[in-house]
Amino acid sequence: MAAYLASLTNVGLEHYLVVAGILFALGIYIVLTRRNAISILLGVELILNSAGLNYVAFSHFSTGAVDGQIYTVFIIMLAASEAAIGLAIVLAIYQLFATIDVEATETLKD
Amino acid sequence: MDISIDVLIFYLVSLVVVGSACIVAFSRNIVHSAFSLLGTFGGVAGLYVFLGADFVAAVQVLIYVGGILVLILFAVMLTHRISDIDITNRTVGRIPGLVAVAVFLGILVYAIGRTDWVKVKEVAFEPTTAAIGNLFLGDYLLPFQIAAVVLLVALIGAITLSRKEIKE
Amino acid sequence: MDNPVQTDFLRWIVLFPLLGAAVNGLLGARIQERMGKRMVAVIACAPVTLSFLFSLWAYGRLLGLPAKERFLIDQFYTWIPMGSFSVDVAFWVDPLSAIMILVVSGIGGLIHFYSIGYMHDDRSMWRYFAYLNLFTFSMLLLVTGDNLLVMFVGWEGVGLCSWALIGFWYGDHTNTRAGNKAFIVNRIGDFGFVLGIFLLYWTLSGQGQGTLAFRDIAHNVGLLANAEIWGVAVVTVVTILLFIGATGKSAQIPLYVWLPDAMQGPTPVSALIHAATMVTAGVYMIARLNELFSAAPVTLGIIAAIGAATAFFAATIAVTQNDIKRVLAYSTISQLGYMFLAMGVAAYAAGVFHLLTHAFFKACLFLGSGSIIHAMQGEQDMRQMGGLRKVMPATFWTFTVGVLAIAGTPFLAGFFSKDAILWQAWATHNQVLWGVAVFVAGLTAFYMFRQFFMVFFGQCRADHHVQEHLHESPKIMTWPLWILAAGSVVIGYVGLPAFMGGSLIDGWLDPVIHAHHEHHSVAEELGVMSVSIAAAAAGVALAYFLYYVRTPSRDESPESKGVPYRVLYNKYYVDEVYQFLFVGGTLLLARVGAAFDRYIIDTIVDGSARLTTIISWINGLFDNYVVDMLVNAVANVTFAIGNNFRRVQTGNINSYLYVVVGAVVVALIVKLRYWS
Amino acid sequence: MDLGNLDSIKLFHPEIVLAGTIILLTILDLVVANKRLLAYVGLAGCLVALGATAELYGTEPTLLFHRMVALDNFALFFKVLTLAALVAAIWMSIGSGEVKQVHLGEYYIVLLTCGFGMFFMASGNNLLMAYLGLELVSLTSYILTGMLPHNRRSAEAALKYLIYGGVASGTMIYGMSWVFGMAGSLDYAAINAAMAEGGGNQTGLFIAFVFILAGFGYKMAFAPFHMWSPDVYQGAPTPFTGFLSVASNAAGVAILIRFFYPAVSTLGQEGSWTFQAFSAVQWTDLLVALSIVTMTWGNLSALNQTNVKRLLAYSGIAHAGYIMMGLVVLNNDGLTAMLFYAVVYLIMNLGAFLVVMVVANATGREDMDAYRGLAWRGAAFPAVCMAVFVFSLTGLPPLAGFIGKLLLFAAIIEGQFYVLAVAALLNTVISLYYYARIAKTMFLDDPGPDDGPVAATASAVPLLGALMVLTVVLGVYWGPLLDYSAGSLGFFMK
Amino acid sequence: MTEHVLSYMVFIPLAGMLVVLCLPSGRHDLIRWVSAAATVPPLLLGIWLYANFDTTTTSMQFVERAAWIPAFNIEYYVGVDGLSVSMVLLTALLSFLCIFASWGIDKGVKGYFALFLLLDTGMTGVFVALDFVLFYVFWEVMLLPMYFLIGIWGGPRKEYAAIKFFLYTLLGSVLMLVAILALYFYSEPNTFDMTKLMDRSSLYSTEPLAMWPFNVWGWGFQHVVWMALFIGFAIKIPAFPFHTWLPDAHVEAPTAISVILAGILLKMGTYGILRINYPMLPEATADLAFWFLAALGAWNIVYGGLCAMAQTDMKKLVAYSSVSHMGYVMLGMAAFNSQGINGAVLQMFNHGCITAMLFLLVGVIYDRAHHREINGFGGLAGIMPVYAGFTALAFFASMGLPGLSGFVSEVLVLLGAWPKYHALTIIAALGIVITAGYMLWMMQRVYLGPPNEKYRDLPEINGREIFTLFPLGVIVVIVGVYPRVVLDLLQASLNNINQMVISHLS
Repeated sequence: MAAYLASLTNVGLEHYLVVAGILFALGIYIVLTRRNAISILLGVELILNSAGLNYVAFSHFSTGAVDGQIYTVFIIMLAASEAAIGLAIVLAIYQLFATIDVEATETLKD
Repeated sequence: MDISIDVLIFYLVSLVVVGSACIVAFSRNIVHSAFSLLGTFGGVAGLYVFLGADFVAAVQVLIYVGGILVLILFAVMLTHRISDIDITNRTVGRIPGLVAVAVFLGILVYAIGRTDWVKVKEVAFEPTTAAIGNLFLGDYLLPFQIAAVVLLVALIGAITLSRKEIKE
Repeated sequence: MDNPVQTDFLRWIVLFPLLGAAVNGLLGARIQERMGKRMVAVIACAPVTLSFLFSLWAYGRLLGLPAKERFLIDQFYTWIPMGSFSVDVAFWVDPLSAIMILVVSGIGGLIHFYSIGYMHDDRSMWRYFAYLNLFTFSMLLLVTGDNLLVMFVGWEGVGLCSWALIGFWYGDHTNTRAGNKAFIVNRIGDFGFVLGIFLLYWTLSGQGQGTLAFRDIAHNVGLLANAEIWGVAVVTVVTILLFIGATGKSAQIPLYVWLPDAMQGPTPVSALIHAATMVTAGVYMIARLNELFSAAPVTLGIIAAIGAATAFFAATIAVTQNDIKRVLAYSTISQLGYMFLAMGVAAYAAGVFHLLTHAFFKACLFLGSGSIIHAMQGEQDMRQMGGLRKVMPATFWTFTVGVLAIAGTPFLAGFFSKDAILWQAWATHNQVLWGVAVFVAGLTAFYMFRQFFMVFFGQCRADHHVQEHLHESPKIMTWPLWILAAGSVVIGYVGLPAFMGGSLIDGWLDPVIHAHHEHHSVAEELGVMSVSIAAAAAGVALAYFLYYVRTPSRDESPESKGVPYRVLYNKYYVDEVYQFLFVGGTLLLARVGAAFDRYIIDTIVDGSARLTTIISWINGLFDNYVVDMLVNAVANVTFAIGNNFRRVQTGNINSYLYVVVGAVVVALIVKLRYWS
Repeated sequence: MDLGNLDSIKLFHPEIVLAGTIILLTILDLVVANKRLLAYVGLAGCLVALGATAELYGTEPTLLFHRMVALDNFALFFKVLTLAALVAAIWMSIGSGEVKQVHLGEYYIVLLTCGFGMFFMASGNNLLMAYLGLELVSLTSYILTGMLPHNRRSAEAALKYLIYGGVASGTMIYGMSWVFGMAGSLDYAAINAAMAEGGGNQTGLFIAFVFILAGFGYKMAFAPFHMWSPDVYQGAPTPFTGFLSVASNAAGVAILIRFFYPAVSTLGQEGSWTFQAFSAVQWTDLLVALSIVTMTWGNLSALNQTNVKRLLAYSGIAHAGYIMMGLVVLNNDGLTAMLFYAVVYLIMNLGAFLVVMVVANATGREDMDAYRGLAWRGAAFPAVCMAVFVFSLTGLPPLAGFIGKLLLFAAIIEGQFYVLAVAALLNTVISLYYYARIAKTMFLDDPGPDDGPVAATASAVPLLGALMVLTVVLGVYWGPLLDYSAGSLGFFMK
Repeated sequence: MTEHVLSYMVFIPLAGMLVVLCLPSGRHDLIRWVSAAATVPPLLLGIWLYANFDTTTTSMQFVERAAWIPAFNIEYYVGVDGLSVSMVLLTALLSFLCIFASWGIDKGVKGYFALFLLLDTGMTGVFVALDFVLFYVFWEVMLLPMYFLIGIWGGPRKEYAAIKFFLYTLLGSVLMLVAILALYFYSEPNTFDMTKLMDRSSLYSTEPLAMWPFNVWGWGFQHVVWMALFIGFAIKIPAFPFHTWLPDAHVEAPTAISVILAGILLKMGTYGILRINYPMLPEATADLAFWFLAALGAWNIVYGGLCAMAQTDMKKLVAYSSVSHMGYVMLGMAAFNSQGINGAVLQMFNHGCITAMLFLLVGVIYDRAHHREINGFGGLAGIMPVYAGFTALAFFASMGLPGLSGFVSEVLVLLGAWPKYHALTIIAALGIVITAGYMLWMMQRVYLGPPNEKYRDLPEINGREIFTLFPLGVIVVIVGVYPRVVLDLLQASLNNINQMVISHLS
């Protein structure tokens, strides 16, 4: 018990990893359950965030170098561009289907 | 046992992160989800600060909060007439989703606990901006350039996709 | 047999008819329209005459040799050289086959000439003569072949020709059906025959003497002594298998059924093939392999029994038949039964003797009936005949001789030969068989005279316009009759019984067939002989009363008679039974086989197909699909599964992601659970 | 040896040429009115880049830009492949009716950028470069997929592709972060070293690798990460679909090989590899399972397809499964077979899509019925070519596809993966059914009443002929290509 | 010239195909004559081959070899021995005749003859190839032309028949491919060279594999490979229960293709077994072919015969008769003595000629009456006597009547089979009766009996048709009377192959 408490108190790498893991899981949950294209994109953003958090945590605890932070920067940058394209597509979809409910936009199927 | 202040703050921030993420995940109203994303991003930025990544934290705030989030809100507004009250944000198959994700998370945590991560002896805090800048123009020049290409093409693409077609 | 004389003219005995057949078969149609039927006839008859002359030459050569070494061989070429198994096309003439080639080419020649008249107004005469020549060729090959396989070639060849000639007028299906029946029944016999050959060959080659040549077989019979197969002596099995072949060819029980139907063919054919020559092939084969058969007493017993049974059986049927040729056909079967009886009691010489005489008088009778039918314009029902002796004397007299001969009238051919067989049966202590044979002798006399009276005596029962055209047959048809009649009188004297000076033919055949004579008292022989004479006389008397004194009416129907009469009239219904059992059975099997191909596999298929349709119905997608074979079943199952996969492709992005995450989770669980 | 930024420039010609072309196109797009010109410019650029690549052969392998990218035969091989695919795709686009509707400028720019990204997927020497290249390819692919204006299918496909790709790449980068945590670096050499001394732990590594596999697998489109491909193939403009089907697949193969072989395995005697990581995990079992599932899933789904593009998508999945077979045997023979197959697959699949395009141009349809009696509707040549391509895809001699399969089967049978071999063979038989269905529809069926004549697009014919001839020639005399593939296995890391 | 004779035989048709492709598709007669011309040289070369063939040696003759893919040491390696030379001759002859048999084709003439010539190349190639990859390539090369020839120029259910044929055969050939690769990797050093593989046959282990179910059956590597190859070949033969593609394919295929199919393609199954299974996997052959193959053969004979008897479509009947007759081949091979094995190959040759005649004859009547219902005719003998004459010859040859070729081979097979399998030989000998049954029955229904008024004025068989039938008829007679013209070719090689196996026979 005490050991457990101790492990709770002195915050270390694992704590951050767990937080990131929770974020990741929530992101997955979103993409699984949401029907709204934008919400799904939100989920993707969560996933990317969790990855970024991981990198920074590692760069802090593991390497002590800034490489990890640079990776995070790249992730953020890619997240931005992905979001831009994604939202553009969402708009195009909205123009064509008048909805962005991915269930309503299922013409491509067997 | 003593609980140092930073520990408390860590848990607080993590709580903010996770909590707002949960709202993002479970809220019925997409606007709420979108806004509560702010909490998550901000919280993560906070954690970055804790980890001594000041530059990254700044980038996070600038790009995510200032850029992506706004973009998303625009998209939400554009794709939903403000007039109608409940803005749709259906979720289906909660239960299987939850189960799957719970298992998933369980495995992740288990693995996180079990894995022996590389660790450095003492953890140092020093400003990173300069180092990052140097690396961007040194070792990481090529990725940096490629990132530029990515952004360029993303720009072009976004325009091409979203522009209204009036083709003759 | 060790050092046969090498010759190179025997082959021509066989090849001349083949040439004739080839010419007529390939060019006959043209020749007939260009140069007329006469030319065709010449092309057909010349080769047979030639081979008769060559046969005489061969006969002369034999006479020229010392009695013990009368063997001629003509090595033509090696046919199938296959390791230890090497078969030559070689021709072998010894006293036995000498008799046969003389009979075949001689009587065959006569019948060729007779046919010129008989077939005169048939539009495809060339085809007829081609077949006839081909038959002569095959028959000569059969009798001169020096090994079993070459003999088998002739064996099959005569079967083919008889098929072709029985169905000669193929416009009518009764004829073609009769032909097929003959061929297929013969094939059943051949089935046994080839198996016999195989077993014989392998058993001998097991002893290091793999051969099919008759003389070597005769030498090596001893090697078979203690060979066994399936717990039976090999020699017994071999001989039985060969005998099965003989029953097919020579119309013995149980394979005799084709012969009566074979009467559908032109009458000369019946005379040549189905009386004089082909049907005796079985007898010849056994005589040829007499050493082998003598080594298998069990088989001999069977042969004797079947011979006697056939003789009796066929004779009883003949009693009631009204078709002039059918009577003769059954009498042929019956006479063949005699010959096999002779073989069965190891009296090979007697059998061959009867073969010889029978060839003459039966050919004479058939040709006679042929000329009658010719005169009656195709009518064959004896109830329509009667009183013909006045209109066609030549036929009448020759026919009379034939009847007397076959009935066993003393001092005619049939008497001596039949008596020889009866005597041998008695002398070898087969009193039962002897009794049967004697009774059959009586029956023979009865039905032959029945026919005799019905045809030639009383009032003519034919309708007027037939009666007007009644006429004697042309010379070309009558003089062969005279020759044959003459033969039927004199040929018997080559085989006089011991007390009348002994049999020439026994001596002649001695190098091939070792006749064993234990001595019996003259009184005993005379007694036996008189019994048979008495039986014959009784038969004649009965016929006289039934068919001469009370002349038969033109429309007496078997229905009016008692049950036994009808049973006999319908040949014990054997045809019907065979039709039902064997023909029906085979066809049934065939249908079953085809059905298996289509339906049994299909039901499996349909089952799986139905299964798949259910799956696909659940999917609401799969349109059912013509199912034929297993392939389609597999295809369908695959399709159904394919649809299940397709169902996953709903176009719903969430479900796609479910798949991904699901897969990852499963992988992780598997890993944690099993791999660490 | 590894070079710094400036020295690297000298050995960076192909990329530079390509990038230059992209920029040139961006400018030209603004000035020139006749957009067709852009196509030819792009074509020229690709050819020049091809030349530059060829001229790089022979230079000793190096690491460029501070160990960011590797310059070795392996990279060069895939650069050549990518450029070839680009050339074909641009050529197709010139004749394509669909492409006429889009903004040609952006189209060609993005297309070239896509190829540009693939360069780094093939040559990236660390996970960051891999990730960047992959993302670049993905983003451009989303754009190109969604480019068709006023086209629901296109837009929807783009959306699905985006979401799917986003999740997959997100998962991948997350997994990479774990690798980073366990190896302390993303550099392949460093990872390899860390594995060598047993860094990390089995569970963590496994999770990380599975996540990474999700990213790679989605690029290469093998099950269960393939679900996007049918929709995307169907929605995207045909020339790009063709490009995607071959180039994206090839890039996936490249990144997969580069990560799983040089990075986490070591080369042993006569070209047999052993995994550093996963002493406890039957890694090959997982790959075998993936390969079998992929090919079976693809083939079974393809059976009932009525849309030919979709059918080809599933066949592509199946082929991804076949190619995976080369991965499981853990030796250079397998890898050679994979490279060989990538080339062959490029040729025959591009050809097939070219025919699809020709038919679509003439009839505006992509469903099977549009092919009824094609041979008897004035399009005998395309029909014959299509037959050659589909039978080559089936793997019948004497066509190139057979040799590809032969090498793969040879590899796995030598490795004694009999179960896999039998599964693959059964799949071949199944696949025959739908491939033959295409041939049947084209030749055996009679044209329907309303099926008009089909005139082959003029520009398509020479390319079609070239591809067909290649398919046949490589089927009969494949020695040189085999040597080339074998020679392209040089990895440089240290 | 002479040292490349086999290559010429293989590739001249291919060249002909290219020429045909270049001709204008309108010029039908030109195309026909060109393709005919392309099949003449192989025939002449075949005759030359026959004349110069050394019947005493067991080694390969007229060998050509050249490196093809050195990396896998795959070679272009062709040559013939007694076994293959007979088949090569048959192929050259039938291909030549079938060009004329397909003169009547008038839809897509160009495509037809081009594919036909390609098929010709493939078939000849299979029989001469001595390198496994080459063999497999040729083997599959036949597949596509066949598929299209049946599928495009076939009857009403052509597509079904074509795809069925295709799937069946491909299933077989992929199994074969695995087996080939397995053999390749187990040979030390790895080689695809068939002759080398024969010499190394002892290398392939027969130790029972651990894998289920082979451990139960006690099957070793050799047995598994043997079975894989065998299934591939059995589909071609076709052996029960893989025979069901045959009737469909035959019924739908155009006449000439039926001839090729029955005359040559079926032979490839048995050829493959003799060329590959026997010498390369002798122990497995000794274990598996013994009884199994013989029983299969006997069953094929009887079953095929019975099925034939029940058919009402002439072509189906003939097709099933092929199933029956190929049974003799299997039975003979399984006899493991010189009579059996030589008889088997002779039967392959004879059946090639006889069944070709039968299909051509059915084609003749089909061209005139446009149906093949056995019960729809009658009395044709009176209407078309010459035709009936040829038919009779073919039928009797097929019935195995002495003096015609069928007899010799069937007797040899049965004779050879007897010492090992009494019961099976007896069953098989029933075939004699069954064959006579259905052949005569068909003859009676179609050619004999009262002439059918509907066909009163069918034209007599014409010169071209006689030209296709006559050579076959002559061969049938010659081989029947003097079988050594073929047997002498075979004996040396076949006895050698036989020796390889029987040394392992328990």
